[in-house]
Amino acid sequence: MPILTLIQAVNDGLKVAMREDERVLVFGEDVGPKGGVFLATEGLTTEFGKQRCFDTPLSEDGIVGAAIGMAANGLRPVCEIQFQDFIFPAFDQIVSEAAKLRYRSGGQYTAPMVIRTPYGGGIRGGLYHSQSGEAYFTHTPGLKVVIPSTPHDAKGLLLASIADPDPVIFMEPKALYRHAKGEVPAGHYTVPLSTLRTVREGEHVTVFCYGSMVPVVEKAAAQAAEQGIECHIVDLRTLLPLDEQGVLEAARKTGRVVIVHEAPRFCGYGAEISAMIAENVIEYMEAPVRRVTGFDTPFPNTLEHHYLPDERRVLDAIEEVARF
Amino acid sequence: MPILTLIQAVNDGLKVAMREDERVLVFGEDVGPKGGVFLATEGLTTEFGKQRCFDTPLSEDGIVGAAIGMAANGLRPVCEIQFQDFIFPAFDQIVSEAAKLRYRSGGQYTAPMVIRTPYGGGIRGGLYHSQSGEAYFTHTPGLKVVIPSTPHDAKGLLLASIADPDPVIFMEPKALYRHAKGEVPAGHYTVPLSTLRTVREGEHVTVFCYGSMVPVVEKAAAQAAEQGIECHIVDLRTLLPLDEQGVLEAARKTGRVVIVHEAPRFCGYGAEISAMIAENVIEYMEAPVRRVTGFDTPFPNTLEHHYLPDERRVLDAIEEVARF
Amino acid sequence: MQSTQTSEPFRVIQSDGSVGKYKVTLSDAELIQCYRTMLTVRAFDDVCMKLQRSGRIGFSVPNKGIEACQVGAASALRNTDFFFPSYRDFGMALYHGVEPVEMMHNMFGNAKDAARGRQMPVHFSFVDPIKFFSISSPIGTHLPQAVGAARAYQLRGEDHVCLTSFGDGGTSSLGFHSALNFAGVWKAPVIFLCQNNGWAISCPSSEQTASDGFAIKGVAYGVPGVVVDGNDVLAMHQAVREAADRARAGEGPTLIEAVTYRMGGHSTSDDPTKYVPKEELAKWQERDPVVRFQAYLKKRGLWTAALETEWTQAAMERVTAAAKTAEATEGPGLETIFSDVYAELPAHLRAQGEAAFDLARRKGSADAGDGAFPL
Amino acid sequence: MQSTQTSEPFRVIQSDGSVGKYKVTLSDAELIQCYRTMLTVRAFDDVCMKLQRSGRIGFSVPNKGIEACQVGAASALRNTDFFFPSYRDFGMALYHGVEPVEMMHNMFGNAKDAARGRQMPVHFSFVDPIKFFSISSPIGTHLPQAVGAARAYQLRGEDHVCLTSFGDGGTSSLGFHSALNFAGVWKAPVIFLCQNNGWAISCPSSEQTASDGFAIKGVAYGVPGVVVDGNDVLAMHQAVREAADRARAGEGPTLIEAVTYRMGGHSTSDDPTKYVPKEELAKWQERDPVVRFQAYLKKRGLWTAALETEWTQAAMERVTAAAKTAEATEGPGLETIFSDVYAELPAHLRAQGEAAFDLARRKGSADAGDGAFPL
Ligand SMILES: Cc1ncc(C[n+]2csc(CCOP(=O)(O)OP(=O)(O)O)c2C)c(N)n1
Ligand SMILES: Cc1ncc(C[n+]2csc(CCOP(=O)(O)OP(=O)(O)O)c2C)c(N)n1
Ligand SMILES: [Mg+2]
Ligand SMILES: [Mg+2]
Repeated sequence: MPILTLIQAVNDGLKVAMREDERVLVFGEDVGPKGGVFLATEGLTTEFGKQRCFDTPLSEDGIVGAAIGMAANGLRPVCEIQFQDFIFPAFDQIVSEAAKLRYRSGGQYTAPMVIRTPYGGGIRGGLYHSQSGEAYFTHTPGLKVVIPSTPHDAKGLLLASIADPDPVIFMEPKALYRHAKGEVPAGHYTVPLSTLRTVREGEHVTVFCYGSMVPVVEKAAAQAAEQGIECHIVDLRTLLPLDEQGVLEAARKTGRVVIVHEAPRFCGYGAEISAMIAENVIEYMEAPVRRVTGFDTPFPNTLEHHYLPDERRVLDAIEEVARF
Repeated sequence: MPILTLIQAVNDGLKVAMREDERVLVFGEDVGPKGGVFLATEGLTTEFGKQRCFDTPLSEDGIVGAAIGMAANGLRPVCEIQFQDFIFPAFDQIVSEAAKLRYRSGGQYTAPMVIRTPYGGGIRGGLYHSQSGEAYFTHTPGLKVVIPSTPHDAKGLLLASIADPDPVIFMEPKALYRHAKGEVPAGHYTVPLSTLRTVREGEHVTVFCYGSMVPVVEKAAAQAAEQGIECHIVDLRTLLPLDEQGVLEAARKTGRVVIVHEAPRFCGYGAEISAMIAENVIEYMEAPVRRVTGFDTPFPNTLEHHYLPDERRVLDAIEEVARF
Repeated sequence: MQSTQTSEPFRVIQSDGSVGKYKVTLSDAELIQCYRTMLTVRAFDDVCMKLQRSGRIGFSVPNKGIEACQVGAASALRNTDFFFPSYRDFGMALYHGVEPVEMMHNMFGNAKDAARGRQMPVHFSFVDPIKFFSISSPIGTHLPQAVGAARAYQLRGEDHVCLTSFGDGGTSSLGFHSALNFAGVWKAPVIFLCQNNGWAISCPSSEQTASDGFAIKGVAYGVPGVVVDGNDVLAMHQAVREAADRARAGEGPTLIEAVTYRMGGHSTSDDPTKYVPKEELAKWQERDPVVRFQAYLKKRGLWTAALETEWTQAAMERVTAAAKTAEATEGPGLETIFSDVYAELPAHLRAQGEAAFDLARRKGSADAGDGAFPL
Repeated sequence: MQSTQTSEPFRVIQSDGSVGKYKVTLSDAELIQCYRTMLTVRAFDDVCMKLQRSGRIGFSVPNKGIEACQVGAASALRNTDFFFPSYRDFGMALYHGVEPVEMMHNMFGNAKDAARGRQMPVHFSFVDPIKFFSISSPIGTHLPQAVGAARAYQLRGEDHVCLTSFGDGGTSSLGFHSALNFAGVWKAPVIFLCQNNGWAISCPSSEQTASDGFAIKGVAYGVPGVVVDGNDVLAMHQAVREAADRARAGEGPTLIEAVTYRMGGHSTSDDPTKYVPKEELAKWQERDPVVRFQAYLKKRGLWTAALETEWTQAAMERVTAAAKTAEATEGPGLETIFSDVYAELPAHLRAQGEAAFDLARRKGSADAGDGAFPL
């Protein structure tokens, strides 16, 4: 099987989808001849022509709004928002429109579409090229929110998202674009949405994470193992709709939980995981449920390595919870 | 002391602020001659003239964007978004700009401004005149988020918000606009931000709530008391920055916690309260931390009374937690 | 063909009902269909106003004054075209054969409403007999959606067009800007119909923008703009037909400004006497679009006082019967809160639905029934 | 005074350096200040490119080709006016006396940077000696902010103006639409400067919109539009001065389209050879704004080859020294992550800051020091 980086896997996934289904089209800012600022769409215009992969004017509202109309009229748009930080001009189209169209029309009109967008820190992008806005979307019923952490999952989840009958926000961990490498099957395959991935089995501490934090947690877990603490790592992959039973089982298994994400803590996605546990399996908990997250500040530039949860911080939480 | 409704208290608060400080100005859609669709701004154009209370074109992006520029240039804008459901076109200005201006300029530029907006259900407003979007804002560092539940607090918190050096999202529970009545001191007074209000003392179950849910919780608590369950009710009032110590103390006091809000549960504000408890005082918890919230669906119209947490649902959770 | 507010809007029917040299292409049957649809819109308004005032429905939106815009525009399109309407456009659906009872199901928010009572009244959605896109409350969001749908036609080489309708206030929205810009660049087969009815709730058109009318805004996007007398069915028909012809021929979008007037309040919640100058209203009352069209039909020999009575009564009866049927239809089941969020019900919504039914069983509930969660 | 792309942009300096009948009002000192600022912008670009290529800074944005826009515009305003710039405008700040070292502190993101290294490079913020509003990455958000600030001047009866600058791509943003509309309605004292430099990253101006250039977009808002040769310092000066005069006289906003060209990549991360046609670049290289201004200065007797060498070297030395100083300045302290989120540090941020310091103490950290949380 070929070894691809995460960004190559995304590119491959787009090509497979476009070859298989002529309703699929790709558009956004700079996705055409330039191939996207991260090269996710490289070669698409050449292979599929300007009708199926093209640049748009600089308007995220227009990109998402048009995608909704295309989706409602028989196409399968996969649009790109250049950085997740720039998705907010399209926020109304996403939360008021794409998310609610099926509900408000009783299924007469629907929006099967994918919004791909790179998220997260680690590239010295400062306030506006680093954010992790997943919680804005996971609080919005009607949306699906998917975040891969490996090349294999990136392609498989992307193909599942494109095939999905509902709108999917597909957030790509840009810090892993070139750093995550792995085997990726050629051609079509899917990783079903709303399934968890057990990254590592262990009986002492359960760690929930996703996207860019997965390799950080893996490294911390390796260090914890040296001290005899075995971590059970769960990559959530689909944040909404979440496999809640799977999460609760994994939490119950060890009774000790750490949740890791880049986004600010306050009302971040980790709060939901923790609340779910406190609501359903609190009696199995043998330690406080710890969150290791970005700070409740905007995203800084020079000091981003302090802002982002790293092995040190994750390990510290694992140790604390294990020893409680 | 005069008895005012919540909407009258807001109106009074605006007048007091405008009389005291000529930098204060009010604008938005239909806030001028019409006095706002809920009459929050009635009489302001007459008293203060068209320069200080005026209508704008139909653009929330323009309203909030202009407010930021005014605030950065020495004014104290208090703008209105007609329904919280229509704040999303301004989302970029709020989360990318108002929230981050102080941080990104090291305090050289700031945005002392208030965005007033009615939120919540109970007026048969369906999907788009009923939403409770507080969690979108409380996940955004740099913003303050305030929600009053009584006429007294509405005026006092509004005056504190207008005086505050940072941007405040001031969400008004429209279901209580005319239903909440109470004594409101004349003239200037403030209720400090980031302070909790203990609505009722009790030793069995702690209930956290805010805005429109406060009277619902009070009624449920009265019924619980008939069964011998005494509730300790906390009105959070300022959701961000929250008095976290106060929350943890109130949770610890009874060891049994119910959290109530209208917004959808998944990644809602209640998740943060629960996570905070699970992280800091889990060892004092004697029962699961229960959330009573809107469902994880868009807001329905005909069946809104089922969607909104009511006394039945709140009481059920109180009983369950008390008997655990 | 660019024109501005200061120039005269395109008009066909003069106040005496004459049409000068204009060659009317609509058949007698179509003309009568236009007129009777306008009467049905009025009947619908009247009935809804009464239903609202008597507390039987929560809300409605009057159309008085703008019936010609809706009906004239609809008459120029095919029933295979795609409508992206605002909340003040349902005359378009009526013209193409949507039954008033379908609308009344929405007004009452009952189980037969397409949206199962989830939307506020006046937020219709139809797929049959025409594609009338689900109406949203946020202003302007449907404009880029119409452009996207139009682009789909373009890509598939189909000759359908999209028509999207919005108010003077809507031109300030974000969607207007993105939609016109994208449509211009893509040469998408879409018609932008701006119904300048003088007001956006209490904000007069003159304070909505400093531009010289609204049609001229097309210049900013390379989209031709035309100003039409919105109280003139035939002028509306002509303008929309030309725009549709252009669109089908691959010549791209058109922005039509229909100059008209909202003769009632913004909605049943609004009191326009607080802000609408009396003289202004009086002036527009003289330009009533129904009266004007009547004059033309009379000249053409299609209208008599007797027919008027017959048609008015028929419209009233049709709408009243529709309201009766809708009012008698049962409300949506509790399970409709949870369905249609996604194509498939996810586990967390199943759990929430089951809990809701369980609570209703245990604690009773006015209208939830006591069955099990059926989804 | 409306003009479109198809008409010729307003120009003063011909390619041979002559200005025909145009009466230059800038003094010799001001003209030299303009020219030397342009050279400083180039020096800054060169130094930053080298710093970026050698990995000492992360990012920078080239200005080659658009120096005249920035400097000509700035020279027409007072240092009491308010600038709302984009990331390709810092020549305006340089012209008004902001020191290169202040900028370099930002490029290195160090402790002396106004934003304490929180922003990416090129995202400046200055309050002194001019108000140069904190630059944001999201495109177009600063436009309505400039309008709000202008309205504040208007309300207080002050005669300052706001200038906001943005690209051709920026005209498609939401902020452009709201800002021009509000400014038109309010007659706000604001100047909209659209620097049409041919590209928005890889999207050519011709695909950004179907309108006939960008100045014409003002028509949609009742805002006068003018097209100016953006590679001509004096034309830029004249257009902005007229707009400022109008604004100060209460006559409202102006939209200026400066037709210019981005001769480099979008940023140091971009490879323009992938999408910029070679011939197009070559054509614009012949219209280099520095060369054109030089020709004028030479004619006027203000420029010699010796002066050029002196000025270029001085600029280079000034910028190089600034970079040295900035590079030698220590990085921001860990506590700067937590400060300036609010005017006062809230309890939860204090707790997070203390935990960060505590962890650094316990587990060590490259650059956090081992002190206590100082806030
Ligand atoms: C984004 C948004 N902001 C505000 C509102 C509240 N609102 C509803 S209708 C309306 C006025 C619309 O005026 P116009 O576009 O002229 O349409 P008309 O009602 O006159 O047909 C406003 C402000 C809304 N629905 N959506
Ligand atoms: C809202 C938003 N969307 C996308 C981007 C990414 N982006 C940064 S610069 C740019 C192009 C801007 O082009 P233009 O406005 O012409 O300015 P120029 O760079 O040519 O000076 C884009 C798309 C952004 N910064 N903000
Ligand atoms: Mg209107
Ligand atoms: Mg450009």
